[in-house]
Amino acid sequence: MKKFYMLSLPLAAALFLGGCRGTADAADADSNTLVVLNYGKYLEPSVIEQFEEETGIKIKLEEYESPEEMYTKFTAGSISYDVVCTSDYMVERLISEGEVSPIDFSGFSNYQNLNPDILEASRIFDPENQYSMPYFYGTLGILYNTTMVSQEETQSWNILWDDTYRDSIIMQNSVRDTFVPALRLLGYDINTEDDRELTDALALLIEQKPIVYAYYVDETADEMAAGNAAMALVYSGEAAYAMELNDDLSYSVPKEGSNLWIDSWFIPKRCTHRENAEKFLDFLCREDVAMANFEYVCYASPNQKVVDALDEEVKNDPTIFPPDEILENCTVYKQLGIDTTERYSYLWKTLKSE
Amino acid sequence: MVKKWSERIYLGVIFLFLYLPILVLIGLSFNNSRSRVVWGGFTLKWYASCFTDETITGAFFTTLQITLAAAVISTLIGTLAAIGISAMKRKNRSIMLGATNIPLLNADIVTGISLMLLFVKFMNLGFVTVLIAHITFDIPYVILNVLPKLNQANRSTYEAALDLGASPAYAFYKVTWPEIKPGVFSGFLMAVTMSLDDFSITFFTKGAGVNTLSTMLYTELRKGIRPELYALSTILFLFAFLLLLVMNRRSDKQMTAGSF
Amino acid sequence: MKRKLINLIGITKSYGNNVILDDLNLYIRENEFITLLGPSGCGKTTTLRILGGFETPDKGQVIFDDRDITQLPPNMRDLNTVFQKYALFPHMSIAENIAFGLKIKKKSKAYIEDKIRYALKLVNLEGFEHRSIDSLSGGQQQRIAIARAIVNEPKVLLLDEPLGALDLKLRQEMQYELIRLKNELGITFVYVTHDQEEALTMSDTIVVMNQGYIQQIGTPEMIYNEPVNAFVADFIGDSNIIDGVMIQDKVVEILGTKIPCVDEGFGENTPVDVVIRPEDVEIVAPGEGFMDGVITSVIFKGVHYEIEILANGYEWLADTTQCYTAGTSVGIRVIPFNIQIMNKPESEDEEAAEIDV
Amino acid sequence: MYKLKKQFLAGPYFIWMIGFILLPLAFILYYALTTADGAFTFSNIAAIADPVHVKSIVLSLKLGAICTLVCLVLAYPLCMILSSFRFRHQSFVVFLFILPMWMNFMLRILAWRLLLSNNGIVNSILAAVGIGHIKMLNTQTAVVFGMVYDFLPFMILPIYNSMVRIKPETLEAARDLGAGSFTVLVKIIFPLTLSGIISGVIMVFVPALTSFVISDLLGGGKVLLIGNVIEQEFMQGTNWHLGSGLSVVLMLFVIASMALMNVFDKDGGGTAVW
Repeated sequence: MKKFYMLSLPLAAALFLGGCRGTADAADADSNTLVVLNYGKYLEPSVIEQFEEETGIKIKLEEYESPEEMYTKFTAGSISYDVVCTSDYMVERLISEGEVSPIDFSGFSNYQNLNPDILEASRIFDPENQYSMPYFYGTLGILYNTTMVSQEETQSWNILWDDTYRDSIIMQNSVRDTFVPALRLLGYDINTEDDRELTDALALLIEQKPIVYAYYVDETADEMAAGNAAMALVYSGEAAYAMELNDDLSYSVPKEGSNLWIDSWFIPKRCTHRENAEKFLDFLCREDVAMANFEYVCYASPNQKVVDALDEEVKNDPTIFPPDEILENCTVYKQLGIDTTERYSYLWKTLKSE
Repeated sequence: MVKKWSERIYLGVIFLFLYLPILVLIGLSFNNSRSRVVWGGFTLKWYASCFTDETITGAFFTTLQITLAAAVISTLIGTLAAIGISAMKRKNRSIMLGATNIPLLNADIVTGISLMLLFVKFMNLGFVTVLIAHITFDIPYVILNVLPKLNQANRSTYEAALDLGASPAYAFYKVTWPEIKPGVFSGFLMAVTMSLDDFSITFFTKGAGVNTLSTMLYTELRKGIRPELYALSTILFLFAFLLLLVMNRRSDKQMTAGSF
Repeated sequence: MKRKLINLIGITKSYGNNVILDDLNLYIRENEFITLLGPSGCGKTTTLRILGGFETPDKGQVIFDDRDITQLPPNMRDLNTVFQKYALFPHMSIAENIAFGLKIKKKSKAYIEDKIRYALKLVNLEGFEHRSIDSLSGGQQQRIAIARAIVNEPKVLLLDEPLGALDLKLRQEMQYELIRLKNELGITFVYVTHDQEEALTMSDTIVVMNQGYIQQIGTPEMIYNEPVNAFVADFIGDSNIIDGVMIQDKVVEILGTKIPCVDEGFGENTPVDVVIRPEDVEIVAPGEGFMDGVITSVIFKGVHYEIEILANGYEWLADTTQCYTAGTSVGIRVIPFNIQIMNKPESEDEEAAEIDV
Repeated sequence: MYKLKKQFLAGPYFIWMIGFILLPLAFILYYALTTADGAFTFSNIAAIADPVHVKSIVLSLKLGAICTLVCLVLAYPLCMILSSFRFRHQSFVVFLFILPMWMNFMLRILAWRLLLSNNGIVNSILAAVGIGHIKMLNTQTAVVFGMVYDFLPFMILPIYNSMVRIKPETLEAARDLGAGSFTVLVKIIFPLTLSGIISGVIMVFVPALTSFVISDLLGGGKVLLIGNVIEQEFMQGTNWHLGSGLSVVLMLFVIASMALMNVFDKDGGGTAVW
């Protein structure tokens, strides 16, 4: 029987490991848990520990990479998430699909820490500010290598069509972000649903494709840090990470205007630990917690207390906190109708298959 | 002699091709910089910290559990299935084999999504659903490893054992098992490897808080992969490499002088 | 005497530290049926493989038809091999198998078809052209392997234990077929076997080998009747091999009894091996032979009885047509001419090297 | 009696297969043949005729074919060399080739990006040697390169296995009958390894046809394969119906290519993969 014994060894090992896990799983039955769905690396780990210690609530964190992916998993509906963080337009979509329940902010002790301007901007996707709570915000702009591109050049999206930078331009591998420069250059609204305007933008992007180095969904920061390209269309958060790695990098938002994004928390209708979820959101608004998260993520924080406590240098860093004159030109994504979404998807495929 | 050398060079080039990225990753695990593209000097610190970081060790143990459990269960089911299939009539056999090929030939993403569509109808996504998914795509590898060995195996020896009064189970253990053992073993290792390497299917079938090394890596792509993961991957790889060396030593000992 | 077709000169071959052949010298005459006979590991197959070109000797030369072919690859050699395990091409029909060599030689289609038919007839498998290999029995496969080799009209056919996998009846039939073939084709056969009966039946010449050395070369009769040492005697047929002492010329002492023999020149009181074939042991009434003993077993063998006699502590083997019952007391007699006296080898290595032709 | 019993050993797998292979497939089929409102339609399948989709599937077929051919050309001589070593344990060779998979797939592809990028290791070496810069990353060539890298073992293993099954005396017999090295290769080794080649071709061509991660990571998102289209429909466009429809079409292509290969496989044993 020696051979069967050998075969059973790995199984025993697996079961043993399972036993260790078992304790974690047991918490599942316990009502005192909180299932959190968030972007990858978007929450300082010590914050989780601190929350668990203070409240005795056990957090189960699930991470994702893109809002669409999140939507796929979320709508599949198999996991009952208690609290979710995602991007503006996705929040709007889920609100419109009736998946989101209002949050009772009256019970919050730290809600007033949030910057009213950002709450105001959030009204585009959450008109009453009743479904969502902003977490971080930022812009879409150009990350560029100062040894190859000058700051003035990056004041216009036109630079992304400049043939001298052939094979040195990185675009986003996500449809709406890549359409933003084209739409803004043509003077169209980034939330346009006009088929003709979208087709015009596509023509512009097809014209651009030969000089594009790559459409990256990830890694843009690393590629830029390695000096593999002169400039890239990125979110301000990624830009900050890249600039940390390479001093030659800088970030700017072109004058034609761009996207202002606000990542917000919401509580799904199917939430099973509502009380815990609200406790958690209130906790995130606390100054020390918000500061810890800011230092970990390095995106613009909507928490006024945090901003006030920062050094002037950081506070005025245009990469992290977009200045007002830039914000004026920036728009938050609106959720598009199903037809436009499919249209976008088709245009995107057309661009890629060129 | 020239032929011998050109053969060796060719072998060397192919193996370099296959192992070069691994050398790069091992190099990265000693890189004293968080970035993949900037060399910050030599360090061993990631090896120290990869066992203290709870999220990493958590993902590592989940990976081990799923991989081992899926491999063992699929080896059991798959080996039994192979024996059963080999005893079937030609028509039934080709139907079974046709279905077996489906997970191998379908795009990973389609397999993953179709399983997710199924799971969400009947159960909550979690550890178990990942396990089921892994078993599902592991079984074909086991069957395809065991079946050829069964076909090579001499059927009459099994029947001879029955004739000599052995029970079917005993005859299987004493006669058939030694012949298919290498196939079962390599099926098991293929299953382990495929489970370890899978991303797409795990991603769609996993529940909240269940993270394997692959899915963890994926969420880290945008904001930089933690260097601890290179260290952990290196350890895992070296472990497999040592296993292979030990196996090879054992086979050296069994090597006969060759016939003359 | 026919001319020497093949000459192996000073062939040495070893794998690592394992010496397979040590300075082997052997010639093969035209039209000869020569058999390399010996236990497994004696180097007979290696010798054949060197002839076939599948192995290159470490030292020495292979001369074929006055040409040095030592380094010539197998496909350039004018000889063909019949392999132990047939080695038919599993993906080809029988006709394709047989035609293989001819197609390479770019023979015409008609010629090839003729040859296939002729070869199949020769091996008694007419009409098998389009059958598949799997549908054939072992004996049939072997005959196809022979047919495949002989259509190329090689000067020499090498056969590596071709009958080893066949059952007794088939083996005997095939032996006659091979003899017939050899006579019809008039080519040289080099045959490797460990079966002494096969060797005795078919060969013109037998080469007995052991541990890489040739022990004896001769006609089957010579090898059987006049084995040069105990190894050959033991290997060829059953023998009574008894330790003895040569007292003086024509007198040898075995098992405490002095008996007359015909051999001379061993010196006095020299230890020797005494070999007596079972059929030369005469069973007589007690006291009438040079030694008395008791019959311990009697086995019926068809043509004769095989009888074991315990005498002076030695189990004698005797073949006789007369029936005895176990337990009978008998005498043993051997006429002096049938007693073979051989020098004892001083060591095992010498035993192997003793006769090196 | 025993035979009947033995067949039942496949029972657990049979149930598993229905539950977790065929049933999910039925889900995909259901989605493929319905609209978002649940109405029956063929439009998701017919969508393959759209020029964009035609382009991507043609490109997938093209790159898949090139990748398969390169793998075959690389693997065949390699297997001949390997089989001449005659390892006691064939599985040792198998593991030499699947061992790299113990390093996560995504990490290995990322390592290739590091190697091939503009300022990458390979270009640095080329520059040092004086050959200069070669743009390798984010091209179709890079995608084929990555596919060859990832799938080569699946070509090597079946061919190697069919090669070691050839008895040495079969080759010796051919040489003995006058065949030179080339004739031995064409007339003996090649036909006897054909079923291995076919398995290898299927095992490489099919995943190459359906892959999407490699084209994203090494093609810089500029190479749109049918796999990418499906991925996009599921992950970004969130039109699962279209994604399922295209998956069904892709499966038809896969089945067709397998059937085509099986025509050449006289043994009908193309499943002996390892």
